[in-house]
Amino acid sequence: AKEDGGGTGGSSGGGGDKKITLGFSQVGSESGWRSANTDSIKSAAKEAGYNLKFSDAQQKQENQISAIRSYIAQKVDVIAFSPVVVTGWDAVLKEAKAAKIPVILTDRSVETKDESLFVTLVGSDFTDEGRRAAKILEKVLEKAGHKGKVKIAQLEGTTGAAPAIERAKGFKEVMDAEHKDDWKIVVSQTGDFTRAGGKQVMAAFLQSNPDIDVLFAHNDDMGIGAIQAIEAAGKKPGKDILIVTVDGVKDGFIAMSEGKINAIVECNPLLGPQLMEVVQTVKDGGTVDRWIKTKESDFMQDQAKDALPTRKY
Amino acid sequence: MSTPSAATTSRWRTLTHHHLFWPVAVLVALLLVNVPFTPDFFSIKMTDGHLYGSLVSIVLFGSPLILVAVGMTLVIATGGIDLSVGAVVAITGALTCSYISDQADQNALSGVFLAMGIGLVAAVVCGLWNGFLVARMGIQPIIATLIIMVAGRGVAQLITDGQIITINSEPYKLIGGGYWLTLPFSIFVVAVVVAVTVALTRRTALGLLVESVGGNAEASRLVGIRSRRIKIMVYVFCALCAGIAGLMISSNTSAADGNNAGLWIELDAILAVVIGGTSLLGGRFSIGGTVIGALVIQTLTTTIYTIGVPTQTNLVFKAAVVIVVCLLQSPKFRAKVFGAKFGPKSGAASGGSAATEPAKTVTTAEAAPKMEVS
Amino acid sequence: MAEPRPVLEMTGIVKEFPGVRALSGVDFRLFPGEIHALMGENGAGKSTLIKVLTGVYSLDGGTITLDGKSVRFASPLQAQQAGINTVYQEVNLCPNLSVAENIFIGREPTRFGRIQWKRMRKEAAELVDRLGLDIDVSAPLSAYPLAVQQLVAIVRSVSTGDGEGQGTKVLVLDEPTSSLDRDEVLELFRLMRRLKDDGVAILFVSHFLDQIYEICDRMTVLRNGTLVGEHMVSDLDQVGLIELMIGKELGKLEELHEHQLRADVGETLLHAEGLGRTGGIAPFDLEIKKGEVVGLAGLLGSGRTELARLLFGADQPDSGKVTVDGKQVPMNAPNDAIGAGVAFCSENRKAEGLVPDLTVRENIILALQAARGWTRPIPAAQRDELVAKYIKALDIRPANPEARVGQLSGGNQQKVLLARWLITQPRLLILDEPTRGIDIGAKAEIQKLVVSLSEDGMSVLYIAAELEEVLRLSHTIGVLRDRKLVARLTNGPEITTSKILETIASGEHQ
Amino acid sequence: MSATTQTPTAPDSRTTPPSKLATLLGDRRLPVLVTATLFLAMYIAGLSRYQNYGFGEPQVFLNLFIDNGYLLVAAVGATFVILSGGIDLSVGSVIGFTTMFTAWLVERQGMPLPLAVLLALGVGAFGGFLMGYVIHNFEIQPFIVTLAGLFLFRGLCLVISKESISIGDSSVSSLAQTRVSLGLGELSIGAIAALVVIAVAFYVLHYTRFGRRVYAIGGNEQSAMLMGLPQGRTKIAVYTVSGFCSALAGLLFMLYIQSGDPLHAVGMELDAIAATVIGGTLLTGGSGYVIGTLFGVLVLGLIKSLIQFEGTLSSWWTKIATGVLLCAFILIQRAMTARKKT
Ligand SMILES: Nc1ncnc2c1ncn2[C@@H]1O[C@H](COP(=O)(O)OP(=O)(O)OP(=O)(O)O)[C@@H](O)[C@H]1O
Ligand SMILES: Nc1ncnc2c1ncn2[C@@H]1O[C@H](COP(=O)(O)OP(=O)(O)OP(=O)(O)O)[C@@H](O)[C@H]1O
Ligand SMILES: [Mg+2]
Ligand SMILES: [Mg+2]
Repeated sequence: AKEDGGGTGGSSGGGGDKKITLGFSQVGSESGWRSANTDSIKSAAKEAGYNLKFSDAQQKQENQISAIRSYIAQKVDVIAFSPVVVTGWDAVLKEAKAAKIPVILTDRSVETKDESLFVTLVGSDFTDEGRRAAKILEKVLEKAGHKGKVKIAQLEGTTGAAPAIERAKGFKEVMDAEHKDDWKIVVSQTGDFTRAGGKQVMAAFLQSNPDIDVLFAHNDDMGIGAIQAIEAAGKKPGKDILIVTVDGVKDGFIAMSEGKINAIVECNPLLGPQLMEVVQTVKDGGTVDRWIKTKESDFMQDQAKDALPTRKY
Repeated sequence: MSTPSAATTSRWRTLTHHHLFWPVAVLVALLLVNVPFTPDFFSIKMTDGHLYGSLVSIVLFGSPLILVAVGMTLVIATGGIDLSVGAVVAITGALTCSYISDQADQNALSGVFLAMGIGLVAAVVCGLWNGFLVARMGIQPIIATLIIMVAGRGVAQLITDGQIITINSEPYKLIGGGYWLTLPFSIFVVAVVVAVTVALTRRTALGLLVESVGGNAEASRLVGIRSRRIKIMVYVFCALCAGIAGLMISSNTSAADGNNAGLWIELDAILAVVIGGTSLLGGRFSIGGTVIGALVIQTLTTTIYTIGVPTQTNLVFKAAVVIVVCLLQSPKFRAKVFGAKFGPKSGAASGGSAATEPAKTVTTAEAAPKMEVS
Repeated sequence: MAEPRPVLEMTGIVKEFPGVRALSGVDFRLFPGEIHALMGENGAGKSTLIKVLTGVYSLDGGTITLDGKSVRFASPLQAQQAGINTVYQEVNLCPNLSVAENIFIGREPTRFGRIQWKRMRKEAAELVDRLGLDIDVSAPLSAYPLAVQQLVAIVRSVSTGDGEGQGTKVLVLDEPTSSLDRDEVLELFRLMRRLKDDGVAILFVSHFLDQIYEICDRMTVLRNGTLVGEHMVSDLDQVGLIELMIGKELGKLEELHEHQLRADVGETLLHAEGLGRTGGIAPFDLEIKKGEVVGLAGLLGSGRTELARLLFGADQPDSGKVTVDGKQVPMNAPNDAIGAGVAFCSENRKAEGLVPDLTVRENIILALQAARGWTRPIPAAQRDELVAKYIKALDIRPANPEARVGQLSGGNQQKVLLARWLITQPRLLILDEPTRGIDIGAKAEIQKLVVSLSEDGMSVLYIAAELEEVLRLSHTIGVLRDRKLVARLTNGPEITTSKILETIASGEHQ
Repeated sequence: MSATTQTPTAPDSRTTPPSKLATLLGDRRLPVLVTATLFLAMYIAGLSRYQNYGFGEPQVFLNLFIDNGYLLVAAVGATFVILSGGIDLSVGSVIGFTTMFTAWLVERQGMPLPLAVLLALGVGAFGGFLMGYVIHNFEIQPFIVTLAGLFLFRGLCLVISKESISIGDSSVSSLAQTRVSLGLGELSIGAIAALVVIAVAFYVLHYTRFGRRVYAIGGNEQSAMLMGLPQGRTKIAVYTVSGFCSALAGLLFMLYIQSGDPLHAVGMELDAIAATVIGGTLLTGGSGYVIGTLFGVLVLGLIKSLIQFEGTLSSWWTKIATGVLLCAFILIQRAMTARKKT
């Protein structure tokens, strides 16, 4: 069989050589963040000299399941995937286990009673990101010298998507525990993780609630869209309305360095190298932690200028 | 029967039977719903040298949808459908923005125009392809346009490399996000496109030929209408409209998002066309109705944001409004619920002719089934 | 004498459409075992009365009594279940289903709920056979010409089948003979008589007065949606009937009979050489001169329509060529023929003619507009004038150019179709059964029109089910048989209908 | 060429005499044959290309059924609707809703599984019934009514819960993991159920009065009404069938992923419609076979599977490749059916 490497996977010759074959099923390519994540994994696999079988599920769980089935049929050495949703993986993971192929999760975990179905999770924790956002908001408010009640507008991600649910949950957790009386989410609506959505929703928010103090956006893109809406309404983002976002893509950092975003909670997509390390360890029969957290940090406005050059995506 | 009250009722009846009455009524109702939640909903003030207010943003954000829906109207009038508009929006935006972002001076007018030209040419190519598949190859429109719907988004992402391309071009920003003469510039674009479309269809014979092809394809062939050419034309036109909408959407946020730009806009556009009173079976169409329909949908979206509908019930709310709009537009429904007054047009006719005994006409509860030719 | 009780009685029937009062207070009764003609001009309300009866339209006023019980049907299904079987004016069958299914659908022979296809086909073949039709019942209906479809619709309505139907009490036939040939009509009449003897009441609509006098016992005449009278057929002669229908004295029919065809015709306009299509019609030669009326005669399915469609490029010929004025015309699509000045008025106005959602005006100017291209709309003033002229000339009713064509009566739709092509002033006008469903007055009008057009130098290819009609109008008569042009007769005193029939039978020129 | 006219069945074929061959092959049976042939050709092409990766194993072929069983059932529902001349856009949403609803009933309300299953099927069928009722009684276009259905059911998913609910019920997991051996490979319960549905649908469409009525109103609704067919009842029934099939597909889907998620099966209606049309059914109604739909689904599944075996495509190339394969398939299919016709 002929195989053209396509510049990503490197050439391979079927099952004959000793190269590790990694089957990776990506969620999709719904955002810049996700594309950066894909790139990171592809280039890391190439660097490590693995034979990468990549497939894109177009945000559909059934596609991921059938992709994993096809990896099992292709007898890859290790399977890794970023689950679209947390539930419903038992059956196919059992098949993988029966075929003795180790499974590594990236990006987020799955719900299962049988812990042996996967080896480890490489990735972050969306709920924690929500908590971190709330924490950093405290600092932002303090720095801005804001006193008294805080009216918060929230731009949620796609309704029903795990990051949206969990970031909102984490944020609310901290808010309810520590700022029950002074913080209040006055409006919350989905902006579908997109700039256009963020802009449109924020424009409507500003009409119905002109006195918003803080905007918490579930990702940078919605935040950037919202900034444009705030400016169109004649207000100053970052001053009249304080903005906290999650992700830390390059454009977010640019906006922050311009003073339009007050803080960003990083959610690092570049977990390719970490993943490849784990793959090697697993293949060599070593043991790994159940959860390998990605290296992430939170950024305030004053760190933006320094951090900007390090942003690759 | 020339008493003043009779005269007003008959005028009222003529009004309620105008084909745009119900769409407009729904639009007004939706706008009014906002008032309790946003008391100054209708107020428009000057901010930064341009008008600012809810109505302005409805038009601003609704512009791309209006454009796509206007193009879709013609396609639907020929009995087709175009599912690829969302992908065309994405491709156009991606091409234009990626070209602009490669420029040394992103503000140079020539570069921006060239970029827009490239984007629109790509849109036209998509339209030609759709038209070719439908008219030349005789493939069913839903499937023919599904191809670009699936592949087009991939192409857009290929162009942007899966990233969101951000640009910083003031002239480009004007189209979808800027203001001119204190109004959003996009209003002018929409006005021009709508005017051109109306002129093209009603000042020339294009409208008649399109309606004929959609109304009876075989008969049209036998009177010598070059229906292939017409079909290709409407698909190209539709793609061009989608292309302009793509420019607007990307210009509005100064960014091209291959995956999300115009996602599911085809469904909203089709919905707008139908709310505007054009039948999906082809034949008669109404551009004015489509514009109203698109505004209804945009107002609905804005309303959801402003009245604080919880996110998880957004769709239920939308479904409810769509159902109500459609029911109101159905003559049969009106007849069943409100009685003959708002019912099918036969009521109006009997009211107008003095000779009829009113008692007998009240029984026209049911609309006569729409007969084909017989 | 004590009349028997009518099986069906309709009193004070009122039906309104927007702007039109189609029926105002019509009374109608139908007795068991009679054949009752419903007469009236185009748009008089005949079809509407039938549709109100069978529940297609809701009733705006009046009562219907069936077998002494007051009824009001909400749908044709209910009417059918009550024993009223109907053939509507246009063929209303499903073209995608087989002939057998079209006959039996809704009451297919089943066994434990499973359709017995074999039995169904066999029974269908028998039924079709009884009407003298020789067709493959398992082929889709759309494979057959309109006339055959019309016969199938009749077969469906007269076969009660088993299952739900409780046996026909009333049979309604709305212009069933409009595209049938003499033989088929005779076959149909035989059938109707048999049913009549079984006590079925038959409501029959036709614009052929001869047929009415041949088969009917009694008639009800409508004019403009009102009842003019009910008469025994034997009490009223043709002239009297026509006067009742149109409401004034009559003279124009005689006029036509006396009309003399112009003897001389011009030089050759169109010449078809070896034009043919496998499976359609065998290669034929045909020459049409300027100002000549060429009539086509043949039996049902003999290929007249097929020939016309080939000449027009509606179907692609696979052999032969067509020259107009000595120049060869490509025959890829109707456009080419239209460009050469050929116009084709299809017999199937529903599927191939009108665009029902468009207005009368739009339908009339469609062909002219198509020829001019979309960039050159006809100026509004000119357009309105043209349309008004033809509405008047053909007496299209209602005379409202804004009316939707789908809402016109069948005959008026036919006139719209005719107007569409007349307006383009073609050099060769192909008329495929142009008088289908047109009332007697208008028919004479149209025939006069054809004569005068030919006098003005327009060539006409004329197809009609009635041989007399062809004979009366044509300079030359082409005779078809088994989808082959077998003879070409020059009209003259020695040519009679029997002579043509003879030619058809023998298949050669004598 | 007559290809541009919408219903090749109606006007132009009047001129083709019903020759023996034509009736035997039947213009309308041809697309199914072509689809099946092309499917085989595609499979063989895949075989030669990915043989070394295990494509040749029978299980890979059977996986097509396992991985697309739910789609097959949904597409059967869509076939009924399309044959009747309508369209149903609510399929994906009803599937998503069914997974969510059942999971919620079983997990959150503690309802016994069989009861929840019955309830879910009932709700799906009732949803379809309601849509059919509105379409028929108020004469609103099916596209719009079912689009509202799409919004409504998706919205209801989210109202039940924004988060996915996994189903821990042991009978579900044992059912999901049951495999029926066929000698060469094995099939899941879902796949078998889908095949049964196809068989039943075929019987209903061709051997019952209801089925023939579906074809009749698809051929010409007005005529069907005048012929005295209960066209309203049939139409409502067709949407009910589609709702039921969607709900059943939802249950199979739930079995497949053992969870309910509010975003499951987004856009699956398009897959179902595409499969139906690829299988040779005309969107204008009245012409097509449910067997064609089976091949349509298999073709879509095979395209997916080929791309997975290719394994080097980036995300966007996946989309492009899907589009290109679909396009190539449609064009070849079109060319083959058109040549046979003239
Ligand atoms: N659906 C409709 N909507 C509006 N007007 C209609 C409709 N159907 C019929 N009419 C009008 O009702 C009148 C009677 O029509 P009808 O079809 O009953 O005539 P008819 O006697 O059958 O004529 P023909 O001999 O031409 O068939 C006509 O003026 C026609 O325009
Ligand atoms: N037994 C039959 N009786 C009638 N028509 C048949 C029969 N068998 C086949 N046909 C069809 O008749 C077609 C020729 O019909 P065409 O419409 O040209 O005839 P026509 O003379 O115009 O008849 P009509 O009276 O229907 O207008 C052939 O293509 C063939 O399909
Ligand atoms: Mg009539
Ligand atoms: Mg004929």
